[in-house]
Amino acid sequence: MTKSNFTRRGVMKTGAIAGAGLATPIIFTGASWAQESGYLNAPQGDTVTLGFNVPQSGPYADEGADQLRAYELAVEHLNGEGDGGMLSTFSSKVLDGTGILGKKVQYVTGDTQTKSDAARASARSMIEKDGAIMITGGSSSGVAVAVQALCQEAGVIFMAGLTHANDTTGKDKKANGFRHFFNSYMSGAALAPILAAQYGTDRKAYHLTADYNWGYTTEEAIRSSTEAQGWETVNTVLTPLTQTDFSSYIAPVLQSDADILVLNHYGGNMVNSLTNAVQFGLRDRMVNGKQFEIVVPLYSELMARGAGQNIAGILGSQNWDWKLENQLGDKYIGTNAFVQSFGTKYGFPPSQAAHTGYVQALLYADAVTRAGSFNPCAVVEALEGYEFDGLGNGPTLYRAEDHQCFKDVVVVRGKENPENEFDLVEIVEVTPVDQVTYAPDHPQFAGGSLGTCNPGA
Amino acid sequence: MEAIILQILNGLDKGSAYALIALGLTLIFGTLGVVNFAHGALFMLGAFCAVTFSRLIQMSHTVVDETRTDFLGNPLQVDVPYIYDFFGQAAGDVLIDWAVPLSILMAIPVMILIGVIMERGLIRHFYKRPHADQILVTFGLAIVLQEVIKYFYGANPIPTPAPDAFLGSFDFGLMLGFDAGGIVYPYWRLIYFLFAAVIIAGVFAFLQFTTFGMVVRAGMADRETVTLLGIDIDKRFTIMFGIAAAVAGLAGVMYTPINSPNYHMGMDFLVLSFVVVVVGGMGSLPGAVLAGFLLGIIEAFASMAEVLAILPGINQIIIYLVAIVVLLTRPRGLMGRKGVMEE
Amino acid sequence: MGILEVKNVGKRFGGLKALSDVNLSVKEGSVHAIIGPNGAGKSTLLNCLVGKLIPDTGSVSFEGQSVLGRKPHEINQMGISRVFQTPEIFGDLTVMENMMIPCLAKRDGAFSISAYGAMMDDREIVERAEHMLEDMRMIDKRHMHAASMSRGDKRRLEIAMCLAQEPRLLLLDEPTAGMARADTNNTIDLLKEIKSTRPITICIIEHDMHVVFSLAERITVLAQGTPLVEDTPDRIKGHPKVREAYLGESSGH
Amino acid sequence: MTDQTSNAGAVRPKPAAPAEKTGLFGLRGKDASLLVFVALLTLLAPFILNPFPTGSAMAQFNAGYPDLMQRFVIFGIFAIGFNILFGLTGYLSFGHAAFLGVGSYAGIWSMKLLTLNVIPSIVVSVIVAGLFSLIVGWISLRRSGIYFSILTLAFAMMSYALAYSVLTPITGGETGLQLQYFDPRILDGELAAGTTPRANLFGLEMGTSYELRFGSWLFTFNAGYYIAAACMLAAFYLAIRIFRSPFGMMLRAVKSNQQRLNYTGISPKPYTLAAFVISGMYAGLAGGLLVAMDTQVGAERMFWTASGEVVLMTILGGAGTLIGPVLGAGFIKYMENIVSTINKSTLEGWFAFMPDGLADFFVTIVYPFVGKGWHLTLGLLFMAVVIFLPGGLVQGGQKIATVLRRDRKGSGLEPGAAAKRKQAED
Repeated sequence: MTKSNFTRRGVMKTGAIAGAGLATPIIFTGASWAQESGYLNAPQGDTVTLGFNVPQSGPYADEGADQLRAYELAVEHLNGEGDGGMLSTFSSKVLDGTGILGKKVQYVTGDTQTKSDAARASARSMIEKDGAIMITGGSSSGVAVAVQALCQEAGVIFMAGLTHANDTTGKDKKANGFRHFFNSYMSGAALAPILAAQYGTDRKAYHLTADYNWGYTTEEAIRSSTEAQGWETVNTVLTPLTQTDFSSYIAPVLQSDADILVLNHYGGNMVNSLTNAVQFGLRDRMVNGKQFEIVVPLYSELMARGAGQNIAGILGSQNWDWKLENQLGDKYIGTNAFVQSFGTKYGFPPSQAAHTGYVQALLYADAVTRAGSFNPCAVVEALEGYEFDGLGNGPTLYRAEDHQCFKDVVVVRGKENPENEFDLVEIVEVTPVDQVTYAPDHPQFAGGSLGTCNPGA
Repeated sequence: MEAIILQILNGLDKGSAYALIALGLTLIFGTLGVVNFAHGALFMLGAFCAVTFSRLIQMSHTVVDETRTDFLGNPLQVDVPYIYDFFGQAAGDVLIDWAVPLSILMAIPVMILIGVIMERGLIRHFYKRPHADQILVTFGLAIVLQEVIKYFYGANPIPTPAPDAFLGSFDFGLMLGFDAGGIVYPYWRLIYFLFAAVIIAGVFAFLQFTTFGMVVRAGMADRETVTLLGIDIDKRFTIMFGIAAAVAGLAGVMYTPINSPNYHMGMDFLVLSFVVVVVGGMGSLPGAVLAGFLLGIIEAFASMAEVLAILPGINQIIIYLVAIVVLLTRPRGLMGRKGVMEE
Repeated sequence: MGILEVKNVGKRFGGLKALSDVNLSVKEGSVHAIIGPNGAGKSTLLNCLVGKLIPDTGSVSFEGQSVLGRKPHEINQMGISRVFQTPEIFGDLTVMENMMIPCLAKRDGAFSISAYGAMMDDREIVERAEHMLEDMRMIDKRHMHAASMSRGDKRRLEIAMCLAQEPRLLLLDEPTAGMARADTNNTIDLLKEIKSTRPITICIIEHDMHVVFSLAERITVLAQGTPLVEDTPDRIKGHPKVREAYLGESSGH
Repeated sequence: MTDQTSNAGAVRPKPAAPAEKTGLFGLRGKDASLLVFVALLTLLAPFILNPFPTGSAMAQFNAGYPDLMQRFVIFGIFAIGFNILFGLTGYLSFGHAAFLGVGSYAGIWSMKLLTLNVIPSIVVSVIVAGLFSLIVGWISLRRSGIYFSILTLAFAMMSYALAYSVLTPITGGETGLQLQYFDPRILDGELAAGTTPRANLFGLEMGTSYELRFGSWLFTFNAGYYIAAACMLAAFYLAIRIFRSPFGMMLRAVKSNQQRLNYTGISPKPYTLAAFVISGMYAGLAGGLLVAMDTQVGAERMFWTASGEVVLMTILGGAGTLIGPVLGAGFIKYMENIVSTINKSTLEGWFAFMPDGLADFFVTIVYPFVGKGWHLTLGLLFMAVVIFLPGGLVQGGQKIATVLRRDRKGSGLEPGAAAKRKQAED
């Protein structure tokens, strides 16, 4: 590849400042610039631009807003403003509050609209127009996979935001993409033993699954890990993404002999299906002499808020929770530091979407600093197989084979009597990392290949 | 058998929402000839009347509780609703608990007012404009209303529960000769169905038995003649728009305990309600109601696991499939009148 | 054998008998009027002739060929043109364009996709349309937006459009309904002129006796869905049955 | 300039004066100058869309980067095609995004199975979208008015729902389809493992760009954009020919009076079906170009909001005019891509010159309308355009042109009357 495939505005921006006043037109081909720096959008001058691509319209707009808050906080901390947040607890100490490699961090924002097309358009605008060297954010797997592929093609780093489907680091994994968030398999592996302990091993589960990729991988993960615990899956029904009233899917559950309902739903789907399930009195049912229970594999604070009191007593898994360090001690150091600086700035505790975004931004900055270069290939090398601690999840590994983070998974339950709208879940247990680790060639993740890192030149 | 009865109940319940929205949409189509893409937004505004009302009566002042701390370790600030101060905690709790039904009292005047303002301020200037312009302006309005709500209430769904008295389900099992627990159905959904039936009956009775209604019906059939008779049909149409807005708004208010309202719930319903109206037949009120219930019931049956096992994915497309079949076999929908919106 | 032969045509709408046992023969080259009181079935009969309605019984044939079961545009292509009660023209188009469409239909048939060449480069069609407009003394209005013309001009344009197709039978459905006396007379003159300059058969449905008696060579009187009598204008005037069924009733006009 | 804009949208029949010559590519004077005008606009777009120096506060409003320029012309094609159906025949399809989506899927499968060259992929897109629109059109055109709209909507929503769920093996479902180095691609050589497949035109990759720096201005010339722009010009040229052709006149006749058309011996159905298929093929072309420029397809591009978007583009620009749909498409895409990226720190940058309190005040006032509030601005502008410019943006341009001309000549038509006449002619 000798031709560049993206323009490098970052180069030009500073080039333009240097050449301001020059009236002679100079024609550059993309290739000549690429050879100079060796990679796309090399930051020139004293700033570096990051792209925060989050949903700002559509159903996940609030989650995106929370992510954006965390990114802004991360930029502050990287630039040495504010209280420094997790920089003080992070196991790597190379970040010193002087930006990244001495360059002040700037950022641009865009709206993914939770549509893969719009997300790619927004990411391309950041790369082509604003000269962003790294893209991060997002609140769904469809968007994450689409933007990750784009970043691979373009030659910048993608630090995924909230994406839970196996595919992101499974069949659609890419060398330039990294995911800190946990995934469907981990949810299943973390939940199954606790479900067995709480509800017994002799259970019959009925799955309602959102009819798209994330739903499929989550259903598969939960099924296989609960069946391994001795559960029986009596039925699985796919529900359309656009469904708002789930009554006609819930009612048949009453007719079956299932005593567990697993809702493989996220966002609005989950809020509505859970609300409907509780309306139909499923929580009060006794089946086969056992109390009927509902399980929501992937929890989020915002969804819990949307579902209100219906969430009480429902088990699910999370990537992180702001109460981790307070309740489970020093292993999860970093949590309080982050909550403290986020809470002070915004007045409420951060969500897990905010946390993963903040951590991803820090990890990227750290990798660049350790590598001593913004070159995506150097960053990839620095992140692959990197072990770190102090970012709120305990000791964590960025696995080289699939660019997935491995760390403890938090199992939570909706609080019976929440004190306020930010304190809706309680931590039940933390499943240790080795229980959720899987082989890189696990069948649920088969079919893809990282390829080679692309520096865009 | 129980499963089928349950799905019929579900269908009637879904159908109630469809029918109520479609009814309002048809009133506007029929009386004013306006394609109102903002009708979904009216439904959404109704739902947010309930949210606003419950927030209003929960308006509170903060009291610092030194004995407890918040998540950052500062003294906890506890919110105390004003309503406790006025009525005492017990009565206050009852009022808060009954916020959704009570908010109807607020929603009716508010929605009528919104409808009248919309008609007077905007829609009436578009009666003579092409349908394309009507679509553009009402769609723009829908976006604006939606974004205003998003600005104030956020994008996340807001839980708005029904009064505690209506939590839980009604057991039809014994009543219909099945086992106890065989057919249980949530109280609030039954109420929603009854409520929809009352509203629909009310609108029909109003059009059928009042002079006002008769004039409006005549106006729907032949606007020019009625105007020639010297009746100020415009004024009546304004009121009709207000009523249609109120119907949509009430459908929204009562829907909030079924699904937590969010700012784009109107758009979710918009396309579906257009399909319902057209399947029912343009300009036909009974058609809209019939189509609403019909599509609700068909949708409920299509989502049964037994059906999905034979036809995977049928639940994704059933409404549209039925719409196509109906429109191809009956050119003007189930009960459409000739010449309405056919050009 | 006439150019248009209607035999035993009957049509019901539900329980209502609109036409029964209608027999009619229009002689080639004649002006034939169909009159009758409101609800006599004149419009139904006309719609049966042009393919808008299909009669329940009987047959309709034009130049020996049956028109039954054919679509309106096919019947038109056989050589029957229709003028409507309210002028049906292309209101959004200019007069010239209105004129060009029947010229195209005449030359290219019911469907021909020529999406590339410019309309105005088609000399043949342009000339034919201009010629027709000159003939009808409308050439000065050719850039006018058709909808903005007067009622009389619209009627003239509609008739011109029908004639551009060189039909052998022209059906007119109350062509002067709602017109002022002057416009009515103009239309009568126009039709007389057409009759005298072209080999065409005209079949006219009319309410206005003045029009009928100025133009028609033969008159069929329709009452309650059946032809009462068919004869020359002079004899119709004095016919007792007609007076009873029609003229007596219409004396209030 | 004013002359060109004033004629921009008029579908004006010319007197058949023999003196008038046909000019450029067989177009008459005003159409030819319109084509030249549009060609210049697209050719010089990298300059026109980047009026602000990089690094300046106003650089936020620059739209001259490849992705957005490509989107302008691609959605321009989509809207031009939609306008052939809606603007000429008056049939309002609410499901046109389905053809764009189907075209995109066909295009990417061509790149997966045949070759990375964009030409076969675009051809396949157009053909497949054409066939699909033939089926949908043949069924939907049995009804007219809103019944037709709902039929097309139903087909599009079924396509979307199935593509997102049941058809995941073919469409990639939620995550969409992307190219892989291990795709078969029978016409191309095998790619090395791990490399990224890129769409190209006989070796020229779509992402290739050349940059021109002029002082502190920067202009980007992107190969993909110029290929898409060439397609748009061809599409636009063809649209002019169709508008002026006997076929185009028949389509306008369909809109005007189907009754009369029937009784003029012409059957409207084949004409509308032909228009439907042509506009479906335009949508397929747009879909094919979308994957050529950005090798990924997501099912959302078939959702009803995407169909609604092209309706809005056309009405916003001016339905039935030639240039209107292109303007509408540019307008909406600009809002979506530029206004949505203005965040609080950008705003603070703009108002930094003011005293603190005042700056905060302005940031607070403006903030709800930009960034995550871009939809609000869009909605308000929809309403403003339709209220104040009933014929869309084109009519707005014409009004301005009329006022200017009257000022210059001191005479001329009343703007209202001119507008009315224009509307009548459109």
